[in-house]
Amino acid sequence: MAKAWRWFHQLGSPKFLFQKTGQWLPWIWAATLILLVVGLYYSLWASPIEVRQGQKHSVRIMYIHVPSAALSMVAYIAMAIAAIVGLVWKMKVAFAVTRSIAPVGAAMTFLALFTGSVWGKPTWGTWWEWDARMTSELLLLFLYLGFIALHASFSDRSKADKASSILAIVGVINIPIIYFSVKWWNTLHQGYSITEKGALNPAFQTPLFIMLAAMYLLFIALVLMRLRAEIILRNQKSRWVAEWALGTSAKGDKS
Amino acid sequence: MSSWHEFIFMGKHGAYVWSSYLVTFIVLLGLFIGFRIMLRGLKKQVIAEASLKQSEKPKARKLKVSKAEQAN
Amino acid sequence: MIMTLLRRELKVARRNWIGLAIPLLFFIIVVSLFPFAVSPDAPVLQQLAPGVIWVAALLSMLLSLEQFYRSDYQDGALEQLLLMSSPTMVAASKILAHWLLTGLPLVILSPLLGVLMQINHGVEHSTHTWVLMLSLVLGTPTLCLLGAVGMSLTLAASRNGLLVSILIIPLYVPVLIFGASTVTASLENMRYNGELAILGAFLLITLVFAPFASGRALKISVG
Amino acid sequence: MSQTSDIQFNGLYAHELTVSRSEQVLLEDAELHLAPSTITYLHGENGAGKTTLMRCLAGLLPADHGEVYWNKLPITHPESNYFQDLIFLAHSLSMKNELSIAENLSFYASLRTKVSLNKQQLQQQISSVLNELGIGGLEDRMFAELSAGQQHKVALARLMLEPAKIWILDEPFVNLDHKTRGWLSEKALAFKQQGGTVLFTSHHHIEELPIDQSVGVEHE
Repeated sequence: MAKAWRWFHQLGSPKFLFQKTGQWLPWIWAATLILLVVGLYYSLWASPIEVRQGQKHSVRIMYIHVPSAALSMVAYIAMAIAAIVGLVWKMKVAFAVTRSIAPVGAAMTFLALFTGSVWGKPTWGTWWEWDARMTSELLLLFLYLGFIALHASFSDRSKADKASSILAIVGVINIPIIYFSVKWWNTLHQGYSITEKGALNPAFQTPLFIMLAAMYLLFIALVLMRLRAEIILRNQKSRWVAEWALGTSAKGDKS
Repeated sequence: MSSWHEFIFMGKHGAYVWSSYLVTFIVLLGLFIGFRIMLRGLKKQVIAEASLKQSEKPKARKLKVSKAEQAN
Repeated sequence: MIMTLLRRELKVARRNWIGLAIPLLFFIIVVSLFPFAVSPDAPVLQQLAPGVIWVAALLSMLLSLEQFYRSDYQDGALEQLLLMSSPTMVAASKILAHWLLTGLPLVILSPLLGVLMQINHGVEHSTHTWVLMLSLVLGTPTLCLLGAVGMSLTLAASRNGLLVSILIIPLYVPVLIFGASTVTASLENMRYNGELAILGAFLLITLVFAPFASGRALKISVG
Repeated sequence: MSQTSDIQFNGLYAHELTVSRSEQVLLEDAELHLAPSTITYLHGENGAGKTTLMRCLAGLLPADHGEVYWNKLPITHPESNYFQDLIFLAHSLSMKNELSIAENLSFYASLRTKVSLNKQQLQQQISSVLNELGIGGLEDRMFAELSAGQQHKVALARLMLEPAKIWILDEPFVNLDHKTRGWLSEKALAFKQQGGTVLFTSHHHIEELPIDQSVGVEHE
């Protein structure tokens, strides 16, 4: 327990976090690439096609649609948790984390929408359907963009951090409400949902799980990259940053 | 999957499948490159500022308190 | 304490009555555009009415937010308030004043818009107007509460005019859905108690966290 | 964090205060003690962070590090009476254009829990303070209708209407006529006699007001 606390405190130190993430990143990237290669092999080549609903090969879009949709939600929750840590424990690094998750989360949300739309066209014959999940995803994208816009509108970074953290927390309280409302509204007006999935054929499960793992890792890797840049941005005047910059440029760029 | 032909055209759905994968790839690669450029740029900036003369760096200020009996 | 704050808000707002009248005028004018754009046919308008009236109400609430927060921030009164009373209180008094001076007038004006949008078309003794008012009574406070959070967050931001709308509109969607569908249900002679209950639940949930969050945000903006 | 019992000083005491504004550290590890019955003059070049320091001492701006104590208790402590004891006059006058002078002043007075005056007494006191300041009879004018000088005087009138133990005044003497400067100095001295603490900033040395302590915000 005491060890866990010390770990938590050390993570609060930008220098420690920067060094540690620098050590972790190559491993995370390696694991990501391996999983991606395997996952793509399965999802694009080795997995069967869905004949039942006339989807045929377009079912392969699922292997990126589902992970990005899952990540878009998880990322927002993670952002809100970091925001709470930042506001309650006054941990500045947590704000850097929220700011780092936002663009990657927004990208995932965009990808979920894009792939959902492209998947919808061959399967249901339309690019856009006001279906519950798609609509929630669209609103989630607005929440992300609002967060980024709010953060960018302050000249004082600490104000930007605190204000956008409050927004993230209010947003996360509202996400279930939004989802529930949209779903209710959807059943009222259309009564069907294009992304509602039944029991998943086991043949689809393996590639999906591998792609889920790969995308999670990819997400973490990207967030850590952004976080490292954010830490340097926020600590430009610290001596260790200057030492790092001069040190690594002397050794040749390996970071 | 039985043939390269099928792999590429995906039975008429090739455009949809491949565009999804391609856009995902481009977006994620864009983030990767963007973040990398950001870190590189910051590093350059830090190096440039580190080579500035020490005195030109903005310094924090101190409070100097003096009892003022001579006042007025 | 809250009465003192509220009395001051109301007094300031009363002397600024034109600023309050403009969002209301906007509310009426926007709604009256629809017959021109779509069709003056009563059945068509009747079908559109719940959505149009609710969207217009939502937009006019957004428009009126600015004047309840901006001037206090700019002339330094806000920081004096925050020094002497709790941030949650300050936020609560502003939210209450905002609702009394914008939400309540909207509710009172809504029957007029119901008439313009032919909400009672084809019914002799209709309760549609009452349902519309009831849905606005339960829904507009939630809009005020969420708007207060957004407005407090953007006070110190450099681009603020439209920023609030971007932050807040996604959060307004649930209220819009249930507000408009309450009226639609009534128009279709269906039960609308469930929708009203959910609007009430939204109000309670936001009532719990919005004044606190808005107070915190005000404090951050001033700091 | 530091225990409250560590602090032995009465009055306002800032301990290891680090304040920054927009990423720039303006003050580092500052120690400052404003004892009861003292007048302190805060000076420093433009942009040195005088206002920031004052806002931090007034509890509006959170410090990066360190703590501000009022009578041995941190100012944010639930039992601290700091915000009832403090009048902070900022650069902005904090008065509403839409309210009359009397309404503005009595609103702020009514936020003080310690005011024991009833409404009528308060109105009388407002009239007499405004008289002293040479703007008597304007009580019911809207604040917006006054000239800049008159508006400034209204803001200063708060000092006489709200019970306090510490005044933090940001540039109170700027744009004041000779007579009002004298009035303010006199009132500040009287406040000091009663055990009050005063902190003020000014561009120039104020001859009328003898100070006990001067604090400069300077480079190391």
